[in-house]
Amino acid sequence: METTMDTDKTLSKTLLEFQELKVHFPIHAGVFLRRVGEVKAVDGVSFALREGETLGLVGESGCGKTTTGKAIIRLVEPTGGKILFDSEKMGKVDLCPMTRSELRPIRSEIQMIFQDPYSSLNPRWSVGDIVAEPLKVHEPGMGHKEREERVAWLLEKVGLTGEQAHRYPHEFSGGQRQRVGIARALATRPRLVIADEPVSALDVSIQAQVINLMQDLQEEFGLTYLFIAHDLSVVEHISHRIAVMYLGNLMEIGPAEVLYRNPIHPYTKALISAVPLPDPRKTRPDRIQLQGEPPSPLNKPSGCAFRTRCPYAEPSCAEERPPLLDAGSDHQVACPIMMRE
Amino acid sequence: MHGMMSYFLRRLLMVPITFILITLMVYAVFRKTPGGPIERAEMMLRQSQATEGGGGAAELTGGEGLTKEQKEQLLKHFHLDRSIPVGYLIWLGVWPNDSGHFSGILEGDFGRSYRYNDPVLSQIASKFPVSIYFGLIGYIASWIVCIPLGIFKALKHRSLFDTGTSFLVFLGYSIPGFVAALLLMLFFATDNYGMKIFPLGDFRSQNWNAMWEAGNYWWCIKDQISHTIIPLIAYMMASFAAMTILMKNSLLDNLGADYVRTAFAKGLPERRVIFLHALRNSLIPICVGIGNALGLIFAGSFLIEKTCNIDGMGLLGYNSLLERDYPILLGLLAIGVMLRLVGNILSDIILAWVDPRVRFQ
Amino acid sequence: MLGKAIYLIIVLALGTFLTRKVIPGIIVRIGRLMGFRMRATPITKKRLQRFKSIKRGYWSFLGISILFVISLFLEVIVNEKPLYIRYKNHTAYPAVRELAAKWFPFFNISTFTSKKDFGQGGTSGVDYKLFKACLEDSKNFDPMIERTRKRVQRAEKSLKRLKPPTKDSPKSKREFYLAKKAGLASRKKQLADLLEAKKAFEKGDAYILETLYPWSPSSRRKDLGKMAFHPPSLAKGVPLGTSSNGRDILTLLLYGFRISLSFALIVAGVGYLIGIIVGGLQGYYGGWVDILSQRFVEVWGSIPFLFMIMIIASMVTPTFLMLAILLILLRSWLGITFYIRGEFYREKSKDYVQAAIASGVSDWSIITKHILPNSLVPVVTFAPFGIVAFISSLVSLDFLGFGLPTGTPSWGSLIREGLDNIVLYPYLIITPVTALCITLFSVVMVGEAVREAFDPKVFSRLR
Amino acid sequence: MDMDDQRPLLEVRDLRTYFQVEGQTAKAVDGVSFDIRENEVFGLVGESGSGKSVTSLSILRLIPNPPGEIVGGSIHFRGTNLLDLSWDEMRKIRGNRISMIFQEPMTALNPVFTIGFQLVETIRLHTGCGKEEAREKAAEMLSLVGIPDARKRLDDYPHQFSGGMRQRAMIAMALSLQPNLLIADEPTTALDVTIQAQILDLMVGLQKETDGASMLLITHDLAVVAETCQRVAVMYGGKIQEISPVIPLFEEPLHPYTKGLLLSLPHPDRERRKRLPTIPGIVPSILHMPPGCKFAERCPDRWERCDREEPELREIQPGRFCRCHLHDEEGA
Repeated sequence: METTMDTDKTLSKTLLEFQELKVHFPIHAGVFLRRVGEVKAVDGVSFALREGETLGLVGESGCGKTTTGKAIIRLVEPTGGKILFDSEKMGKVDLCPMTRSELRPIRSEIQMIFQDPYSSLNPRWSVGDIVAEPLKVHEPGMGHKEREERVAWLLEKVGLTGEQAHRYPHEFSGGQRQRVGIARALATRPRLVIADEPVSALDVSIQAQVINLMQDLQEEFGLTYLFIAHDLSVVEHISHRIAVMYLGNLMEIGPAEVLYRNPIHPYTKALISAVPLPDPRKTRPDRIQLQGEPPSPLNKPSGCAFRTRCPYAEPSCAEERPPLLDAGSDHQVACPIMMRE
Repeated sequence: MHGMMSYFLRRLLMVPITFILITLMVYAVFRKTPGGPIERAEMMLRQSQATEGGGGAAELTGGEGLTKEQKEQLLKHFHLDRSIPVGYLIWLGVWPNDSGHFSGILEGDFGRSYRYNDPVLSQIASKFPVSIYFGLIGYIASWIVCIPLGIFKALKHRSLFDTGTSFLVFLGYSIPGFVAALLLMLFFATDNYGMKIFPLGDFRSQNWNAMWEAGNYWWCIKDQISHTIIPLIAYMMASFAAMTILMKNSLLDNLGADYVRTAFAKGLPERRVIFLHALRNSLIPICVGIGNALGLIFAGSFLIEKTCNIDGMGLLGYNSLLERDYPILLGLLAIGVMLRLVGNILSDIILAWVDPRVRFQ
Repeated sequence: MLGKAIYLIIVLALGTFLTRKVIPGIIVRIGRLMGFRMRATPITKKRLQRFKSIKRGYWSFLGISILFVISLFLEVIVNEKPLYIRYKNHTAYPAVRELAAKWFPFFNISTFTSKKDFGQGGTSGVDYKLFKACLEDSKNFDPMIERTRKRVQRAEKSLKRLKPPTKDSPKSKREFYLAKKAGLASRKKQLADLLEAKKAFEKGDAYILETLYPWSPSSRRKDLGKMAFHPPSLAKGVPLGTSSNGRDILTLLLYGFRISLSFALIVAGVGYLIGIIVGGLQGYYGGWVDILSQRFVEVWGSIPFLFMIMIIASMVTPTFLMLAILLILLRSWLGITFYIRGEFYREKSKDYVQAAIASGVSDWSIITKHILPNSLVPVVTFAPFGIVAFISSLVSLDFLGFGLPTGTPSWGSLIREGLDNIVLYPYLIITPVTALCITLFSVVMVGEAVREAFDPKVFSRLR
Repeated sequence: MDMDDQRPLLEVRDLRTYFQVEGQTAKAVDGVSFDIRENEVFGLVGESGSGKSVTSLSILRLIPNPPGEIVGGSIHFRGTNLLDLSWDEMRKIRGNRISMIFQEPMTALNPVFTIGFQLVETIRLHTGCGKEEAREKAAEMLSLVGIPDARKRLDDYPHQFSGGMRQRAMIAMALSLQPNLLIADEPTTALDVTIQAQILDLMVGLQKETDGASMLLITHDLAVVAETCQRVAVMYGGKIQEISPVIPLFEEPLHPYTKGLLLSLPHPDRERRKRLPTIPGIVPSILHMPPGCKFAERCPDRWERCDREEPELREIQPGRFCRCHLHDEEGA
């Protein structure tokens, strides 16, 4: 078992790797607005994305999953750590210290799909212009006609028609808008796509269409997805591997099947058992009902961030942040106590 | 709470900085431009010479004017012999003046008027009550009119009453206060149209004080009221339209809010939902205006006091401008800026007080 | 009369055509040259449609804008100087030249026409009213001829009294005599010219084409007699009366309209431009730029601006441009910064901007092509109310005597005159105040319609 | 099963609520009929725009007018038609006999009054008890819904509560007078998964404890329905397409729409990363509903009759209703 997993690992190379990524937002207060502290939105997260896989990143609101995704393309400024990206154009580079102009050529390789299909498209631009914008930036040599053809081709790829390029966002439904957003993300032929809750704003019957589309495109173009979501059942369906975050820390990461069937971290267990099942006959016998609510990231607990709500917490949990421990079969858990058992 | 305290401390710190910046700027402008007290004194002297002597020669040639000593004396008197920064600091009261004392606005000494050689503060103090009288009554009156009107317009949104009064509101928006005063005076204070009901300007009748002393209180009150009405309407015009619309829109916004639906779902009577839940929220933006009105009471009066010939701070400022009476102008400016700054902070305090959600950072 | 009616119709038609077709076309061209798309998006189209459907606002807008565009050509519509004047082989276009001089102040365009070129004798400016009167009835030459003849006679008499100087006479005496003689000659020539002119006029060798309303705001109505105050009278040809110094109020109001509106437009336009730049920088970059500049805006906003302008105006007589700059600096850019800052903050956090940033689009493109077009609603909805405020500011300053220099046609100074004569001449208040209020009211109507069209509030409530 | 013989707590018949949008009529709720029995949790599921929320608001007559209006039908609550009641009579039912919880806990509470004030206000309004007594009761309710240190937190303003706690406070307010029917309109949509689980457990727990209370749960999440409800109505295009007890609905859905919805859900028991079966097309605009079956243009099983004629909602199996021509022959 372990050997096969290891060969799997070597087969696909690492595309992007976080090493102790930190994103802290300063808090200013006092008469002279001195910096008095910081919100540790992402507080030392390390994991890697392999080429061609879908990595699901889950957690509750405020856990830092979106911030992690946005840090890659510098929509938020990382405070520390490294983001190593295996760029086609520039080789292996650390994205963190790069300036915006240095980053620009790499942006074509990393694109993002956003959550809200309404605010993610400029209401004053036609759909064709929206999809063409990344092309204008990254392939400025492309002629007008060629660009139009490319846009039409992209729109058809995501299940719209080329004629719809002249329409405006408000003429489309939520699901169609999300398709436009996907077409925009694919315009520059990226290798990594960060999908930030791409289906959570969509209706149930539309969700499945978009999930299928994303999977088809992944196969066709060999995309790597960082799939950020709060909905575990969707993540479980689409991901090869799943990473669970809580209050800026990575709690557990492993293959979707393993993590879903045999979660080790108490938080993962609670999270999975909290998801209602669309099956009235099934009730979860082992439901772990979490008490209370997540503490504010402003005053994060010392040591393990989860210990204040953890049913298995021990005094030692308060001492230091538990490291990620290997649980076999490509599975890592940041909980020494559960690992002991 | 801690954040709030430091927010207000920060705002308070801004007050002296702003105050000094503005007054220093104006002080420097006054000092740098011709037409100061010396020139004025000379001009007055020449005029008196001209009228007394009857000869045009002195006027034409510039005459004797002031002697050198006289000039120096005057310069010293107004601290004009000092450099601009020092002169300013003396005015402020943090630099000793010629007699070695600190005597500036910080000590409550605003200097002396060029024109009357009176202390500035007593000049201003004598006009202050008049301006406050109109400012305050005008503001209260606009509350009394605008808030019920706004509420009623919101409740009868899109009705005939609403569109009808909207016309009034737009009219109020398009007629400046002093123009309204002028029109009202034209129609109701002159005999042109046979409707002379009110007196033509002035704060009170000439013989008011005498009548008061004679015990004619009823006459005095009637006289005061008849002198008040036209300027009062003019004062109200300034805020009538804006406040009515603000009240209406604010209430309409709140009537559509989710919590109003909750209140209805709880079974509360409509009156309670509207007049307690929605109104309490929609009065917030109106209350916040109180602080800013403090400055308005002062600044809005130039035009109306000039139009209605009311001897308040506005008219004092206007006349001082004509007379280049810089100490008075600086004094008025200092008080005006102070009121404005304090008003801004007051607005914030009121907001923090009426809206529990507000947390200033 | 028919001529005037046709003239009026042409003016109105041209004004409408300019306002509705030519000027929008020019704006679109300029926008395209500057690299903007200038194509109405469905959102804009919908807003424009909604605006047009609000009739009173739309008609007010059309009325005000057409009037304003027409008023830009007031010199050829309301002017004492004629459009065209001809006498024998002398022709001139005084009104057209005045308009050109106004529009191109850097070129030296003379508008002076000399009397002697147009058969009136003398070297001062042509008396166009007299020219017109003579054209209608050549008897009007007679007093002039009589006067000149008397002058000739007087000159002859005084010359006769003088003994012709001999060679021995002092130089000064000789020169004096020669000058007298030359004077007599020129008088005679003048007389001859006048007589000739009368004949020429009778023959129809002269022509004058007056403007629609041939009076100017800069000179008094001499035709009405010496008295200063003339109440409105259609029969006398002063529909709105004259001011205290005998000037025609209608012309004052019309020129005042142009000054007030262009003042407000400049103040609002430039001020909002500054406000957009400052607010945009604050909102887009945030951080310390934002905090510091906000404090500055706060300090700056605490200056009592009207008082400040009055102080400055009391020391130096301000010009139109100076007043505009003062009002821009002290006031008009402030209010809008706050709103633009908020809009920029909001739009910047929206995903479409984040997507553009993630694609590596430059800051300039993001600001001008993404954020700015989506954050102009407050500018558009505030502009009409800003214009109302700035017109009022100018009127107030003029009213207090700290505005435009005396002699400039301005509503404020007219209203001030009204206040000074409130008891005796009520028309002096009523006409300018009516003009002011109608203008402001129309702009308010436009503003209300724009607000309704751009920011429609759907109020629903439970009942 | 003697429950079925009793008269249901709430009978909605042919309810129609229309909205005027830009001169057009949007039939948000168009002939909806269902019953809610005593002591049951009834689920109303549908996608956005299906009319489920408007249905729930219509029951309490909380439709903003304009633009909305209840144009027809009847809502019998314990025998009285709520639509016939005067405003004042209706008021006595609201919050007292029927109470409601809304989706957005952030905006549903008045921001300028304390939680305690808003709770006490409700209690005193319907019971007429004293201030102290009402406060006592309010504190009791708050601790019942799991807010620690309840007495102290009565003096907090809504913004001092977290989203989950606000929703708890809303529940406390709704249950404080032991209503016969609790309407919960997407009560957990705005909340995180673990908080959602807490709130659902709390609601179901309280519903079981309080005798005779029924609950109408409006949601778009079929999984939530599966966990909490006894019977379900599925809405689409302003109409109810299927009503069924929960277990047969999930095991053998009758309507093609329900079938499609269930199949398109990602499910842990299903093979991972395989294409999900989907419902093609998009939800039709509420302003341009097709004349026949509302679902026809997305239906895999449609035939020409579906476009032409709207099927009736009829009982296919005992207790199971469906609006589909496929079942016509079976029914006939």
